[in-house]
Amino acid sequence: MAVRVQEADFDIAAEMAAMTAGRPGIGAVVSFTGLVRGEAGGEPISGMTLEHWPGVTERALAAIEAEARARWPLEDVLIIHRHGALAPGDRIVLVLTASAHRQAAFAAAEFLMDYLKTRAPFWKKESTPDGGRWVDAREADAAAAARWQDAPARGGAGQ
Amino acid sequence: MAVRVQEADFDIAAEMAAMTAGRPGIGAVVSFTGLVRGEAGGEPISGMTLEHWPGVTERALAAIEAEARARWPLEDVLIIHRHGALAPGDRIVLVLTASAHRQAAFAAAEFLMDYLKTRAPFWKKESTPDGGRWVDAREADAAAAARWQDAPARGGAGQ
Amino acid sequence: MKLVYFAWVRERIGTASEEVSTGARTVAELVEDLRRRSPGHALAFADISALRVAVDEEVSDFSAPIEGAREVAFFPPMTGG
Amino acid sequence: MKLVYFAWVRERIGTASEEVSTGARTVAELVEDLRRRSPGHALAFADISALRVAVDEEVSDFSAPIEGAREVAFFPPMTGG
Repeated sequence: MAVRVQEADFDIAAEMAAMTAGRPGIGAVVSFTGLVRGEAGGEPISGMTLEHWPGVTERALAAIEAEARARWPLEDVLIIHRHGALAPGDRIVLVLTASAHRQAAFAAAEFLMDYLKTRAPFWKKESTPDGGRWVDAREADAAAAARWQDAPARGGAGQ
Repeated sequence: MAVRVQEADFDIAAEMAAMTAGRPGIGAVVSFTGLVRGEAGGEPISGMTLEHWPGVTERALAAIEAEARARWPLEDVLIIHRHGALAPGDRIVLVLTASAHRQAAFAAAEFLMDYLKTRAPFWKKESTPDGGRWVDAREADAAAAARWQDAPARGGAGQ
Repeated sequence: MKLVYFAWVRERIGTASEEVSTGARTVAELVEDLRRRSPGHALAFADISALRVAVDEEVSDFSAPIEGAREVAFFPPMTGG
Repeated sequence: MKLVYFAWVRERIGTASEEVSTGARTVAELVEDLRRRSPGHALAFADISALRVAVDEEVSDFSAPIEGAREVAFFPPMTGG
């Protein structure tokens, strides 16, 4: 179990090195990094504030990680999610999945992101020229999360 | 176009920082890192040698990258593939995909890996206690590559 | 009972948490009570289809019973990742 | 015509490339010629279903014509990534 909710930035290379060191069974590592974009809906964004629910957020991330581990043969998983004030280009979230083969690592990383979008208690407020604006949940994210509910786990063929 | 075939190792954090610097449209970066595993089929592996076809390999990777860019709205793509002698735990390949939203970045990274497995002129020889052994192409990899041939590109909803 | 608010619910009500005494038996009845507390509460709870609720830190729905609950949280749909 | 070999094809034949003169009109006819060149060649080309071929650096099949080709490459299926 590796789940961290923090204000600080993270170092993807250091996290990946720590995850894979001394683990000869790992043949594939997939990462997802989410960044604050500089615009949304055609409007410039000068920053973003991420609110979360301390304690409950960590438990939600741990539950999402446990579900990924139950679905795919993963050697390791890491979720780091930042909160607080962020600027365009800043990293928001890191998901790392390690497996013997690439399919499990890819599928689990996508699953984790889809569930993070809809099941982890974070709320985003963007700063725009017109003031602050809470980011609405997206129908597309709900649909992306829903597709896992009747999807069987994919296997571990390939690298 | 960013395709590199090299003996040297690579630094994923440096490559990702170079890719995303000054690109406010990037909201999602997916990486795939392939590592030399320490065992295969239950047997220990003491190393791997990657043979390639200089010149032709680079053109094959560039063609694979161009196909990914034609299929998905990507802000940037990087493929680094090593050749020569590698030890267990060493990095073999890096694929980075950057997009406004996560779906395109994930789909393109999976596509690139499936095509790299079957359409880039590399050949792997593993060192085992019984001597060297050329790695056979996998039926599962051919099937994974084939699934893209009639799959429509997925869109760019979500992060 | 402790009430906890996040994001624009917190902003509209003007506080991140408050203690209330209520005779409400369900979340929906609690919302009816809360709407009368202040104009900010009325605005926050104007459209409950835009809200989500958690009872004792478990996501629930508005018909859920709250008898014996220590804490009820209200917030917009989550937008992590 | 230049012939180029990779992986176990190269190892069985014992060289990474060689020049040959051939009257073969297709890859398949070239393979028939090559099988007679040495025991190593015979071993390398024993089962062409295990082999892939490229004519002038383009992946082709064994029925492809080779008239005018500068280079033919033989190798096992690729295993990149």
